[in-house]
Amino acid sequence: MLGELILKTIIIVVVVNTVLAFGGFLTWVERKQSAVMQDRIGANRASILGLRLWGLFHILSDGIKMFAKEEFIPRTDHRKLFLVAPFIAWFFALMGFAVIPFSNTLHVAGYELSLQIANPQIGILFAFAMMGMTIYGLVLGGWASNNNYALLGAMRGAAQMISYEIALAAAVVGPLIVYHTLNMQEIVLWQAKLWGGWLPLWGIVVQPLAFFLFITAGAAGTKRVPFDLPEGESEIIGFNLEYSSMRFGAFMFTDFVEKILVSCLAVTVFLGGWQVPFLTENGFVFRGETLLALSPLVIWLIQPAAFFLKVCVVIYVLMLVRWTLPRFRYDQLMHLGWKIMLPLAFANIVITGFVLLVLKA
Amino acid sequence: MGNITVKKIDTSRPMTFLERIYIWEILRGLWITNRHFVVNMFFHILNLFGIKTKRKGAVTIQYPEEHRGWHRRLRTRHYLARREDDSPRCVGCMMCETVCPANCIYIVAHDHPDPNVEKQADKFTIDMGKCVYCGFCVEVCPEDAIRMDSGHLEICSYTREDMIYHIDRLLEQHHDPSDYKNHEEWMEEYP
Amino acid sequence: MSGKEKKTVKTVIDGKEYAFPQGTTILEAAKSVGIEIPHFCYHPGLSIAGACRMCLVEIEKMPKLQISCHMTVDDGMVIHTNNERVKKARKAMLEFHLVNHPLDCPVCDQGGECNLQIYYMMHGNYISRLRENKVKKTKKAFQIGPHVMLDQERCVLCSRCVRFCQEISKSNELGIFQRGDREEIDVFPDMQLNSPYSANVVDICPVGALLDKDFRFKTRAWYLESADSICPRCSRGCNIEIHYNLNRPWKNEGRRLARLKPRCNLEVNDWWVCDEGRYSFKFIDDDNRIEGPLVRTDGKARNTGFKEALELAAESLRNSAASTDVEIAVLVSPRAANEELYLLKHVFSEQLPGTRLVFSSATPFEPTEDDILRKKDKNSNTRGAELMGLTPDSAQVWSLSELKDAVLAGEIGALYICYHDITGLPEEFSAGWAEALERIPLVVYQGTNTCPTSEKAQIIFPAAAFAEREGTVTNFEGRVQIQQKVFEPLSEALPGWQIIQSLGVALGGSYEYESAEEVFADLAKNEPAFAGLSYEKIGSGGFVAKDAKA
Amino acid sequence: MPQVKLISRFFEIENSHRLRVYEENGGYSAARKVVTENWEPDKIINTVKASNLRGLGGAGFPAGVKWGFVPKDHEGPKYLVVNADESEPGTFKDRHVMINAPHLLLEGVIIAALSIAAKDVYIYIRGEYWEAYHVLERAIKEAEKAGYLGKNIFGSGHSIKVHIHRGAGAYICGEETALLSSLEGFKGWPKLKPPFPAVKGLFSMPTIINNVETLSYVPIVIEKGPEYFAGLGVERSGGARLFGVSGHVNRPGVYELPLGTPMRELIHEHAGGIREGRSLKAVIPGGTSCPVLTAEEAEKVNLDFDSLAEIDSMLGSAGVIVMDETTDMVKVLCRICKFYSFESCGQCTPCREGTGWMARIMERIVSGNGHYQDLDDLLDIASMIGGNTICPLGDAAALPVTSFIKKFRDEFEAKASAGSITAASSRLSAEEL
Repeated sequence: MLGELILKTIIIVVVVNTVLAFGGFLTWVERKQSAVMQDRIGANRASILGLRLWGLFHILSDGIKMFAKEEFIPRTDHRKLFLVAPFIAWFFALMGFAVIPFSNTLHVAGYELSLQIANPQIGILFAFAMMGMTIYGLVLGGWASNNNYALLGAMRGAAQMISYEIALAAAVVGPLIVYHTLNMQEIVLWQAKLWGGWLPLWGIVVQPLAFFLFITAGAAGTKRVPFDLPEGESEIIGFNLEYSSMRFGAFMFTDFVEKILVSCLAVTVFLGGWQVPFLTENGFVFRGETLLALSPLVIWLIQPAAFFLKVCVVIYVLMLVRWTLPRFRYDQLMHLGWKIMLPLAFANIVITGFVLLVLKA
Repeated sequence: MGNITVKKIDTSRPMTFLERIYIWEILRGLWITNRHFVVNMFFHILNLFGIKTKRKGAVTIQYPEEHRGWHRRLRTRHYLARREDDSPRCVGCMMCETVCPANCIYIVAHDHPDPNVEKQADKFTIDMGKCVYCGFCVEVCPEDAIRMDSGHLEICSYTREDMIYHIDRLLEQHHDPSDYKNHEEWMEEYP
Repeated sequence: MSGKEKKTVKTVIDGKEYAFPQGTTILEAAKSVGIEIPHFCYHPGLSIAGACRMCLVEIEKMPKLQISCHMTVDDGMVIHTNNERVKKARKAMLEFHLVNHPLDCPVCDQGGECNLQIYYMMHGNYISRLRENKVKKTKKAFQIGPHVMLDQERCVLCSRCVRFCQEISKSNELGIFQRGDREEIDVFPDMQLNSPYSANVVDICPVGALLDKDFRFKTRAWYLESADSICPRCSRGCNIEIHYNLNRPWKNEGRRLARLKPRCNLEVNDWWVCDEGRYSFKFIDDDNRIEGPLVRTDGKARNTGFKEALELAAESLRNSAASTDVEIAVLVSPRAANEELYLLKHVFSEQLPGTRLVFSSATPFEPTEDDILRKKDKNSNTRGAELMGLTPDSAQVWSLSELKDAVLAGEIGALYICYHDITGLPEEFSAGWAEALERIPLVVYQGTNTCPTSEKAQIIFPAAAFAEREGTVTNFEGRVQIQQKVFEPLSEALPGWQIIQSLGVALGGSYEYESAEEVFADLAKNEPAFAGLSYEKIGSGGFVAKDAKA
Repeated sequence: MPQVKLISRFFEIENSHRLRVYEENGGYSAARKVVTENWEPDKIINTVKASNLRGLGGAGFPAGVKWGFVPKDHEGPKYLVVNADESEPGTFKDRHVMINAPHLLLEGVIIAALSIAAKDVYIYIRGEYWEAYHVLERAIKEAEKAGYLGKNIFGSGHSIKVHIHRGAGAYICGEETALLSSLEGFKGWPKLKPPFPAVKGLFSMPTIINNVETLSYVPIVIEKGPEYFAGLGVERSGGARLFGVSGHVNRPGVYELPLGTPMRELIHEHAGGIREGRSLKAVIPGGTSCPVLTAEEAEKVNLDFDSLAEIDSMLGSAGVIVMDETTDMVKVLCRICKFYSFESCGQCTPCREGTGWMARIMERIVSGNGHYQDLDDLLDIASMIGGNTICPLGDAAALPVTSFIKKFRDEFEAKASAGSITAASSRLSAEEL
């Protein structure tokens, strides 16, 4: 029991720190990727002892800057809410990672060793629930700012996130019908199947429309361009208007954490999670022939790496979208959410159910 | 007024089906940005290893270390020109002060000691913190006294008072052609 | 213009028929119907020279173009002021005017209000085809009198200034020398343009040849704004324009008022103003202006704010009034506006009955007089005071010497001085006053600038200068004219009528005038001499008070 | 037509300037006739009108008509002014009259003064005419002594006082109103007309101003009768006048000819033909302010007011300047322009600035730096001056420029094109902008 507690604690610490580090890293990635896309160089000036490392120290300098800046707190009746709001968002975004399976389960010395903090049967619902809770941080922040523009931004944000949360959930229903489970680990395991002996039956293969809807709604849920109406920092301004210093940083960081969470969910549900095609517990196997035999420990290490790689690809795509498309107008946003995505998601559910019924018959 | 030609875009054309479903256009856009990323990244990496350094991965110029050079038409910080006999050209006519849209020029004129020259600027002050670099003052100057080809563009200071240039400062810094390029050179270097 | 009825003639100008009195010049006739004919040498106040040839017009049935400043309208005349032939001639004349003009508009103070510039923009606008050297005159700009600078090269030889000196000031300092394009305006040898009206040549000079030394290089004409006013320097009450600049405080050494220009009023000053009046505005932006209400205790003056100073003054005055041994005296100034005089008269007689009014029209200025404009009485409003019965002719009002006797006899407990600098007056008036003032327990001074008299006062109220307040003044012939408020009073200063009203309120009265105009309305109601007058009726030309002739 | 000897007969009589000699030759008979017969002013005026005697100073206004303008009922003095300020270049006839026949002039003065009831007569004589001045002065003294001038002339009760005023050398003072200004003691500036001097002239009084030659013909008209005089010339241009021929002729001098004499006759017969047998190039018919005539025109034209007006020239002061083929017309015009620029009074703008401008352009052309464009500019400037000035000096300066350039354009272009054209071409491009 104690061993399990220690183990879980270690896993929690590892996961949380990895996510946070990766989130910090993404701030640099975002700048660099956009720069390269736009024929620029991007942040590269921060240096330690003349060492620049392509601007990697900007993560550090940004952090220091965030902490060092003067914190401005508006005159408000909800000072406590104001202070705590960014961390509510942050906290719930991090909570979502609890159910993400980063690797397969390894049975060692009677322990089930898995890079997954918890594996409840309703894992995916937990993740969605946590994602949905981040809205509170946003709304509370906007409300407590005692600023009309912040409040309006928060209202826009809440409306937008609720709209897309539904599409997001509805999009996942299709795959869940196929997988027949809500357990995250089982979802991943289901995707180990090969269709025709060579095509991995990942969620993206069986549910391409759902994947597309999920990515779109996910981008909207993380308030990224082209769905950044809650913030709209350049002109319409948003819920974080009155925030400065590290509290602003927390809001900004929540964005990145959410982005990782959405990517993780997308990878888990649609891209086979930690699965590597043709990698079985004995090594790489293709049509019954063992191509490369590997020890279980190596396999167990390859799988999180694969997961990480897939997450990186999804994040790359999300960032690509963010630096390519201009922002929606609010009515277009609502039109897309309610009149296109949601019907499409429902249609997907119906068709999936119908197809499954036909296949069973 | 020169002629301003406005390019008209024909919006009466009905959008094609692919354009209307939007997805295809989005993908096309993503493809373009993605291509830029990949190509640029490729050259960045090559440059990192010292290969193909002529083709840069980015058009960025690393400004303080690397100067782009200025087109001869660029308006840089003002200076007051002198005549051949080293006297200031400015006659204190206040045309620039009048035309200035930012109201950043302050002139006080007085009699010139030489009776054959009538007027002279006693105080000539430009508040660079207010200046919008429109160049009207240069355009309007009947004596070609105020010019904006000093070649100084890095005007920064820690106080507002430092941004206020008085006549002595405006007179002492002259045209510095080192960073200027004429049009042909410019076009060659930055096509 | 004799009063004899003139025959009217019907004349067609630019296709429309008008009726004009016979003898009207075409230029004046056209002007009266809104057609501006360009001209340099013509000035309504001077004789006709016909030299500039700018005002050429075409008259049908006359082979040559005629100068409209000299030609008079006649029955059946058909005049074209703007057809191609006239335009071409105008352009040609402008080209000639500019052949030897130095074109140094940027440094020329006339720039912006120069007829040559204006006409070039309106009628010329050609590209110069002059490839010859311009004729240089011997000297560039030089001073020809105490107020006037001459630049011969800019001169278009319209001879207005020469005619002014011959016909108006009759001082004949200026002449035209040489001939042909070497011709130049200059003062006659060993002479200076120093007549008392010399600076008028600056106003009438259509170009920048004659310039005001005082105004030179201080600012540019287009920065100035203009407001109508009345010259405060003598009892003529010349109509003036005040040119001021508030937006560019670094100009004109920080002074707001840049210059005074005469304003045409044929009933008062024609087109002219004397140099004394023209340069009388310096005190307005002087360093010695009183900027706030001061109370002097133990020889030290401190700014207490109006409330405290007024209360102190009221209390002290009441104390004096309560004493049976001494009297309160008010030294009324004929330089104050009608409104101030009226309020002084009423406030003191109502709140402190028995107050002794004292009147003196003495000024520190030299009593110059001539038959052109200047009057011996250097106060702007002596006649107004007379019409209100404030002069020593009436038994209740003392003269300055009577006051001095009373002071020396110790009968005066408090003296309220308006604007007068008693100690600065000529010897015959000021003698003994420096000591006499010391003997008065309370001296209250209301004025614009610090002066020896104000130094002796215990309470000092800062009054607005004539350009800083609205008010009316009455000139020597009883013409009531308005001095507009041009800009805000300097720092804490208040218009004189407001100070007196506030003092009246502090003394326990209720005076609720909102503006000088309201005071004047009351004045017109209560003073028979001003009956029926109002600001509207006075207008820009002034109005002669009803009883003034009596 | 042969010469007539009306005035010019005195040129040949020795000591004709003396009263005795003059009287021996029939002098003062006309004046005496007018005075003793007690002619009404109207009769004198009508006689002169009938003689078709025109003002011979240059403008050619009928003298009798002018005299008739003087208001009859005017109270106060009236003046007769004799314009002896003969300063038009090429004109020298008045000097001959004054030196050789001063009494003829004085006789004319007496008759004219009587016709307008003037008691004071001013002779405004050109300052440089030193000899003429002294001759006139002596003649006046003689006449006064004889009782022809001064108080109670010819015992008739009329009195006429003649004053001589010497000019200070300004060309403009030959213009009648400028002459009056000068006489009044002011700068010699022309005055605006109207009012005309006949109504408001010297010292604001009615004044008649006549040329020396005009007045000198008056006694002749009175004596020989207006019909005789009018019949001398051709129709509409009656009478005779003195032609002063100068320039490249063999016998320059003053010739008295009836109007209408062909110019060819004047040059080739009376003046002895062109110097050294060269051919004629141009003729200025009446002082430099008249438009020039080419040789062909000069050969054809008759010397009377109308014939010259037909070819857009004037008889002017009848100072005929003859130029032969060697003459450089550009230099001639440059000289003329410089003269007018120097003599412009400077009162009104077009003349003041325009003459100087033209002179400077001409100097540049002569110096070899001209351009074709300059010629057009000159024509334009001249047209801008002409007709827009107070007095005729502007026209006088403009007319020669116009006529010289129009009639001898080849010569001007040859000279002008030799110069640099850079300045001109740069200006042209500016115009195109």
